[in-house]
Amino acid sequence: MSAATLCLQHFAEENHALEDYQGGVPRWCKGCGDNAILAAMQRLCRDEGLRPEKTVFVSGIGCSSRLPHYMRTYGFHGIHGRALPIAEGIKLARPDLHVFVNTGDGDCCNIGAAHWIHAIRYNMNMTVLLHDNHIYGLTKKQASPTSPIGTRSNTTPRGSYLDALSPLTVTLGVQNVSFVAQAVDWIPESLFHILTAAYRHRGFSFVRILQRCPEFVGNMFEPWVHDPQRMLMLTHADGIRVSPALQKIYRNQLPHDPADINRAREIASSDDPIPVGILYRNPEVPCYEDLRGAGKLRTADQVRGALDAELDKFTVWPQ
Amino acid sequence: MSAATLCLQHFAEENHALEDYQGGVPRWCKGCGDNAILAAMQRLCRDEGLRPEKTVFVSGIGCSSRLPHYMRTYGFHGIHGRALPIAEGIKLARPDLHVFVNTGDGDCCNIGAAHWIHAIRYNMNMTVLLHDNHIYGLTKKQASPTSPIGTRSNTTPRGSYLDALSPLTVTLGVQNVSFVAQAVDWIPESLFHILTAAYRHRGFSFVRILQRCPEFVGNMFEPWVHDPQRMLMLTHADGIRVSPALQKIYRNQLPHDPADINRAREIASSDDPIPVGILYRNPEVPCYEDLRGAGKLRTADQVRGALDAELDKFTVWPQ
Amino acid sequence: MNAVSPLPARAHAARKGSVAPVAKHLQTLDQHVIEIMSDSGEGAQKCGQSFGSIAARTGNGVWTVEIIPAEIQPPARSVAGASGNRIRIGSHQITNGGDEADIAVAFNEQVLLGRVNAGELKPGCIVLLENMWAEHDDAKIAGQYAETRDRLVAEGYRVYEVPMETECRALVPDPRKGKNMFVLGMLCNIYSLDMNLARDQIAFIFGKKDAKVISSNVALLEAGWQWAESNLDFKYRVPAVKATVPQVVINGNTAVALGVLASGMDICAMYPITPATSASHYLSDVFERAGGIVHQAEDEIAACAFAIGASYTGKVAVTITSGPGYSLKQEGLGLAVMAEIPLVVVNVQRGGPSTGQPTKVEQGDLLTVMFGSHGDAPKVVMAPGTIEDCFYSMITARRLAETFNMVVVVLSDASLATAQQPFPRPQFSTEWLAPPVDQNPVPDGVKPYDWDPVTGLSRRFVPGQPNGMHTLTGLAHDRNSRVAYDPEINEQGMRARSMKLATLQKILTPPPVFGDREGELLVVGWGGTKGAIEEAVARLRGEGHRVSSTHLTFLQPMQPGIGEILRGFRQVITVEGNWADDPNDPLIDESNRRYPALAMLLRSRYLVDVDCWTEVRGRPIKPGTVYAELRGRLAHLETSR
Amino acid sequence: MNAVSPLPARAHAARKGSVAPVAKHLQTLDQHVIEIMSDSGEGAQKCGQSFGSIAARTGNGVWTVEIIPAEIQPPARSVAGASGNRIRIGSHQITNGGDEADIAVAFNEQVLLGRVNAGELKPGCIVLLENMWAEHDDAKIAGQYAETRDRLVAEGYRVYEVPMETECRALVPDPRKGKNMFVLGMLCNIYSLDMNLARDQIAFIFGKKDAKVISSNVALLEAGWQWAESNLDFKYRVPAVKATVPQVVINGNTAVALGVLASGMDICAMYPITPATSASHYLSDVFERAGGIVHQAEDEIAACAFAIGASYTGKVAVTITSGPGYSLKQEGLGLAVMAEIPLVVVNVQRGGPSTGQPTKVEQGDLLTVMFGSHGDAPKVVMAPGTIEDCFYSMITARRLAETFNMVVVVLSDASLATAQQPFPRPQFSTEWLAPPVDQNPVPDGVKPYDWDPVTGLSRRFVPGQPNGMHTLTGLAHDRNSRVAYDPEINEQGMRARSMKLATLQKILTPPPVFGDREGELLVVGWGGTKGAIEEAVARLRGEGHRVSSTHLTFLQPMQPGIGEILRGFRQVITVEGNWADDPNDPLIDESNRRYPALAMLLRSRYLVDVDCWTEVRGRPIKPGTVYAELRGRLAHLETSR
Ligand SMILES: Cc1ncc(C[n+]2csc(CCOP(=O)(O)OP(=O)(O)O)c2C)c(N)n1
Ligand SMILES: Cc1ncc(C[n+]2csc(CCOP(=O)(O)OP(=O)(O)O)c2C)c(N)n1
Ligand code: SF4
Ligand code: SF4
Ligand SMILES: [Mg+2]
Ligand SMILES: [Mg+2]
Repeated sequence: MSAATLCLQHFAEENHALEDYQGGVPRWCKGCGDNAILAAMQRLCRDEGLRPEKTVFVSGIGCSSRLPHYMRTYGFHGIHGRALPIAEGIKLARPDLHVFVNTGDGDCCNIGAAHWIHAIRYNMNMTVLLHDNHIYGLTKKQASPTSPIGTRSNTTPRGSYLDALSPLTVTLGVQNVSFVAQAVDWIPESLFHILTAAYRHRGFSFVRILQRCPEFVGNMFEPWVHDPQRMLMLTHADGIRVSPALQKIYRNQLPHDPADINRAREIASSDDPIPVGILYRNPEVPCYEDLRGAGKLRTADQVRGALDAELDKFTVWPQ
Repeated sequence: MSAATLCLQHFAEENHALEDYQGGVPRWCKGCGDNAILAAMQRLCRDEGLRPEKTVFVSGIGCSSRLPHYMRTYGFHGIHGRALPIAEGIKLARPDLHVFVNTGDGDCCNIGAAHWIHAIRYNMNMTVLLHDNHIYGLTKKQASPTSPIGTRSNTTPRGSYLDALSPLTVTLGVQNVSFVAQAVDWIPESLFHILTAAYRHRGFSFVRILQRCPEFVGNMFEPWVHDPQRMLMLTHADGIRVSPALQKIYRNQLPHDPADINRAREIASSDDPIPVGILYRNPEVPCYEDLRGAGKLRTADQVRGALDAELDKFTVWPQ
Repeated sequence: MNAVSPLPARAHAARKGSVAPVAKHLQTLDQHVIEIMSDSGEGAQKCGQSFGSIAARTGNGVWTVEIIPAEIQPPARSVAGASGNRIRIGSHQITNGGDEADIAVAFNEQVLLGRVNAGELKPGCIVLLENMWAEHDDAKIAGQYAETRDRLVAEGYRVYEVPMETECRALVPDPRKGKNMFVLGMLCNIYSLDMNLARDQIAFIFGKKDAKVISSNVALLEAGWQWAESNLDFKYRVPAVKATVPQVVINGNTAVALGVLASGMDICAMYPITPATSASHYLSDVFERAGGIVHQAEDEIAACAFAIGASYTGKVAVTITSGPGYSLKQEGLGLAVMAEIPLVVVNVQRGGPSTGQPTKVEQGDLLTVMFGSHGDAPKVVMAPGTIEDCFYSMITARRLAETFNMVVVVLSDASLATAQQPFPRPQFSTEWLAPPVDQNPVPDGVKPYDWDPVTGLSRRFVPGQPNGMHTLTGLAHDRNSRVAYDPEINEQGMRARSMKLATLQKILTPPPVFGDREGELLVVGWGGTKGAIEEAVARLRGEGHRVSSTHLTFLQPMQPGIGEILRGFRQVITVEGNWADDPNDPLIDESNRRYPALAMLLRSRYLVDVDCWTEVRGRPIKPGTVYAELRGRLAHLETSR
Repeated sequence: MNAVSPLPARAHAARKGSVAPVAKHLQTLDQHVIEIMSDSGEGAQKCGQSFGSIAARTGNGVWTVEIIPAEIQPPARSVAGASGNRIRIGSHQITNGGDEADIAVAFNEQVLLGRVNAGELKPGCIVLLENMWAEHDDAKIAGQYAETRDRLVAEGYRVYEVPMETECRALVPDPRKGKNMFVLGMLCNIYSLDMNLARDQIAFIFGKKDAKVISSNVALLEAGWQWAESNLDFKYRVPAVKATVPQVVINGNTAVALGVLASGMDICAMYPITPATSASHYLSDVFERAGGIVHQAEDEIAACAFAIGASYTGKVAVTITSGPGYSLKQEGLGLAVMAEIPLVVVNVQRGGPSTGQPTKVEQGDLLTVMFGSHGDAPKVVMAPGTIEDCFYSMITARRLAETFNMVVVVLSDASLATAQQPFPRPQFSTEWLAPPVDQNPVPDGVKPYDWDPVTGLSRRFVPGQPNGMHTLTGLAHDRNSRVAYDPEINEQGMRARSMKLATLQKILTPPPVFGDREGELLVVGWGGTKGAIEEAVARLRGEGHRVSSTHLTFLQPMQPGIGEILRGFRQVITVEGNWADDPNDPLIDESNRRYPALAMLLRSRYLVDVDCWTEVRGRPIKPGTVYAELRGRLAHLETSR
């Protein structure tokens, strides 16, 4: 057995601790919701036993896109808006890797919007975390497409002009959508469960996470944080588990079958109360990497064979 | 009265003939559905009495994007995927102009997808014609996002891998959507009426036109062309008029209130039979150019005043 | 038969079946250029390519170029609609499409006119013209035909009217589908080619169809041969030297695609764009069989990012595009440079700027690929000069990308893309492939960017390798790949990325000089103009002029030894297919003249007063044009001695 | 009071209230550099800017620069968290941020350390350090404080411990919010500034708040003044010459924004990106009042296309970005060039490549803007050298764009973006505005691209003009804007677009030479390094060296007369803030050395052996660094004479 194989076995058997997934010290602001997302991710990696060297966090640019630096896995902190196509390239080349994507509301829904639409359609097996703080954090407070109308920012000093874009309804409008959920940073337990469900779904799992940015829009989610009744917990046997403890706090619950896309679209269309849980799941949608036969072994002989077969066609002399 | 004003009056009074809107000789293939779209547009311009010099056709790149060259109005044949932001710039700078956009399924739904999503959200008053032939025409037959699964093309010689993207459901998933319709090139009368309704709607009117490309996907729409029963005419008092003649041919009709977005999404989700008509219309969505106060007159005095007011703040000596 | 008046040929047509022998002039040729034009869909392409293949099998040098109409379905019988092939054959290796055509075959007079107007036919050139239009029902068409024919005759062309339709109708129900094989037969006769090879060729191209198709096409072929034998008063022989090793005939884009396959790359991410797409078409067809995947992305930005993601995981990916797509990839490429992810990018240049001339030839993107991404983003830039180069440069590019963890751009162009040329059949070697992706644990203490202090090189490690976990970033970073804004660290990273180019440059060899190493005039070229330049130089050298040329394969870094080469000549000019201001333009002087890309780079590096001659006429630069330009310069130099 | 040992100051703090007079050294200074650092949110920025304003009102030359932490909310008391201001004041015009600081005021010792480590403090520099940490409850903090203080003292800094917290607590409940005004008072005392001006300044900045806020801040100010008066043993005077015309103090990005307003442009399409965005922030705030609109697009590509659409309709629009955004706009800009749509693009350069160093200074994008779009896409490229230039270059850019129907790129950078400098208050002129959009009918026979045979210029017509209907395209086109693939037409269009640059070049004047027109050494610069270069040159000239400099405002086309200037000197070097290989690096020689942008352009155009000195340290180039470099070169030149 080669050293490499031995080593892989060794790792496969190992149990990991939370610390094994902790990278650099997070440099987000105090109270930033990204911290809760990071914690949930580290916990997920540990609980699902993901091998750090087989796990890649891909991101664009933004506060949220710093997350990979704080994991002790492989990470790819890319360029603004392009996390998804980078992640797709990774997954197609190496379906054996666990791929997570961290992206912001600007990163995903503005500059990256074309990739977003198409990533849903490709339905590759990866988990996408939309850190939706309704603002541009890293560039210091400009309106994002998810900013509610009237948001005062540096580029909209008299308030933003348009109704917010709902990442949920847009996602649900795309063919091949296979998993859509919504979570909030301030209910860590539900966040963790939703992310776990997303990770376990084989396909493109899109989780919009409402994320607080105390630095620039401190009051954005306060009414909901402080009033559990303005949260709407989606419940269903096929949905995620809402613990008894949470059930007591969040009593506003709605049974919703994640298989029902029409209902999912309706639920997604309203944002007060904030629905939390799985809006839609369809495990039947095939993954692009499977359709394309990704990850096939490719030997020198295969290359030689294919090349020679082609050259045969074009050889003029001697034939 | 200045020469210019006189001249404007002169033009305003004029009645235009079809020829007044006919530009260069179309260079599309025989049987190309773009010809029908062009004819409908020229008729619309005439019937609505659009002044050619106040009308701009904006396009990206593709067979369909050649349309502006065949109009005798102003035209802007832009670059691939960017017709919408160009058109937005035109409209914001000059709300007095009539703006039409011609774009292809590749142009709009692939490379231009981010702009498409955001154009819907801006809801500027323009009419957008998506020439959806389910293929890349100009570059000679590659799969487009609207190609049905299994489409054989030069990049998918063994058939395309993914279910087609529906431009209708995606559009209906975006906040601020205000007008969505579907037409087909082979029912010119209905095409004309739908385009007219789109033009008359104040806002972003998105018309997906199923357009035949005999050159590369000759059979794509044949089953529907030949079987009127596979067409589903949407009827409603607030919808478009289906003439008695058409009613006789297209007997498969569905009453649909264009105000009902949930129903619109459901109708949009199925593509056989092909729904034809207005799926959704909401005249209440404000237009971005209005929200931004576009087209305000701006005098030298205003500029001077604003500049001086600002300079006052920064003047250190003498104050 | 009187070639000047069209009448006798028509008379022949009337005398169909009679095979009175004609007096033949058998002429031995060094090279010849043939054009075959039809409306699109009439098969002139297939005819031309088959003719090229037969000539190549015979052992002739061959270069074929497609004549492509700008529209997809141009109107029939239209000047802009010429679709077809230009074939140049020779008794020696042929490296370019040559000058004006010696023989033009046309299925109607309008497509012919297009080529006449474009100046593509030699004065007095032989014209073989389908004569069915003469008696067309539509008087307008008949009139157009007569008018054009008479004009051509008046202008001195040797017009032969050929009853293609009539002859073919005798054999097949729809002559429109058969004329091209009839013409092939004619050409085989004219150029004294072996009809057995021609029959084999037909069997090969219709191989998948049934025997009936093949035999009816062979009948057409033979009819064409017979018609020419009986009716034409000329015949040529282009001596051939059979190659000793197997030869393949492919175009530049196919060569790129096969190079991708042969290089061991297995992911190609692309977005369609003319004239690059056919490479991806071909790959889409053949790649999967060897485990490769062509991903058609939603746009070029995504294609670039996708390829970067794929490369990041251990094997080099490729993205193929043309000018506008390249412009869109600029930002993504900067990321690959910064994060030192190996990547191969093919830019099949077309006419610019903007959408420009999508199907036309230009070399306008050299500076774009060198400097287009913001900040200092050093990449390797290579330019194949031949079809064969197109193949091998992919293998080299993959290896350089991997060795240096760099972006390697291969600059092909529209002239190479569709031109075909025989070259020795590549013999696959496992060395062309990269070693398998390393998944071994990273030894302790090794850092993701352990820049070698001299070369700037570092080993990269990839997902799956235990102990190698790090986060790659496009931000300035230290050796641990940690974000760092420290002035020293920033300088270190910049230096490392730049030094990799110097390191590569040290292992390159100087470009060969075509001709003597000293003389009056040196021509420097790059990319697809190689054949034309060398042909012009060879001709002038044959006439005794002291002119040489050198052709650069590497544009960044530039090969060593170029300075010495330049200094061996009294005057140096570049010949390029891109824009340069004309010093004779009234407003132009040395303080504002805009030089073309290569001249600018050479002037700057070597401080030699490199002049230039360029053309942006949307078509391959002709050897004769270069010849005339160089001869003028030489005359000036020689008298000013 | 003993400045070397920290103890006396702490003793003073204990003796709070006692105002024993201290012996003062009053020194007259030519210039001084002050840095004020705090955790972000503690107001050092406001303090520094106010100090700069007061000095400017006094008539001093002033240059202020922001010190910005890389993170949004860096941890308190962290080395990387320094937020604040560097202010340089002088008795004459100040054109740059200067060398190492003479005085550093710090609200904690960690932020100070950041600047010490970065080498930003002069050896022996005066340090005014908040001493509250000395007795902090957290022993670790107290220890850090003592250790740093002792280290600084040991390293020879003149450390004064200042009881800011204690002093302020006497006046306000939350001293964290008041310290900055206390420090302002101290500085007014130290630099002998007029306290009435300081009170006015406070009234101005807190103008919108109530009188109580103002009076409490004035009290803090006075306390600071008093404390310094009583406790510090030094005092300076920087002689001031009151300006005769009104002066404004703004930073480069505000200047750009005001320039946009003043130029008559009324649509700005942008997408946020550091360090360009603050210009758009400012415009967003003020533009609407004058009928202008800032459109935040969904990405840079859309912003560019949007601006193109807006410009197309008759008035020039502007798009503002930085490196990565510029890379994304490359394709769109090619369209504007091809279709000859006027457009102004501002690129506030930051550190590259890729995401690079978003907040840091670099001049890395010159070649990117010149060559980055595929094909030949000539644009005008300008680079302001001062804050004032930032303002006026927008007006010039708009006019050039409109006159030549061209894309005009204005290359600012991160150093100009946030630096403030007084300059004469602009006097608005209606000539700055374009004439109203022409909506008159187009005369018969006028074509949309009626290229003038010499200049390449053509009049454009815009939607709304009767009789002018045509379709503009990015494809090659003829004078009627019809798609055309004709070789001649393509050449004509290319030529026209290129000739416009030559035409512009003819009306430009040669760049002024700073110093004599002949000598040993000439320094050529561009953009934001102007002040530093000229200061270094002036100093060397003062020492008798034969060195001059010239600074280029136009990079494309280059101004006339540059060749003559270069040839007046024995050696020419460029000083630039971008990468250049070091000739002393072991692998580097003349055949592979990569030159920086301007050097490359000058070498190529003038065939002069232009050398270079560059730095990519992410911060403004210091006059002292340039001085040292030049002096070394001069020594070498002078001995090698
Ligand atoms: C091409 C490009 N354009 C713009 C930027 C500047 N930029 C960095 S992050 C960002 C947006 C951040 O907002 P979001 O995606 O919502 O992330 P957040 O910081 O809120 O987590 C922008 C515009 C960039 N880095 N690159
Ligand atoms: C940036 C860029 N990428 C690619 C192309 C090549 N291209 C031209 S049109 C087109 C797609 C055409 O398809 P579609 O938009 O569906 O239009 P159609 O021709 O079918 O009407 C492509 C890929 C281009 N011109 N520019
Ligand atoms: S700015 Fe907002 S999103 Fe960014 S780190 Fe701070 S709190 Fe989080
Ligand atoms: S290729 Fe298709 S879409 Fe294009 S012109 Fe021809 S038929 Fe129409
Ligand atoms: Mg955000
Ligand atoms: Mg299409």
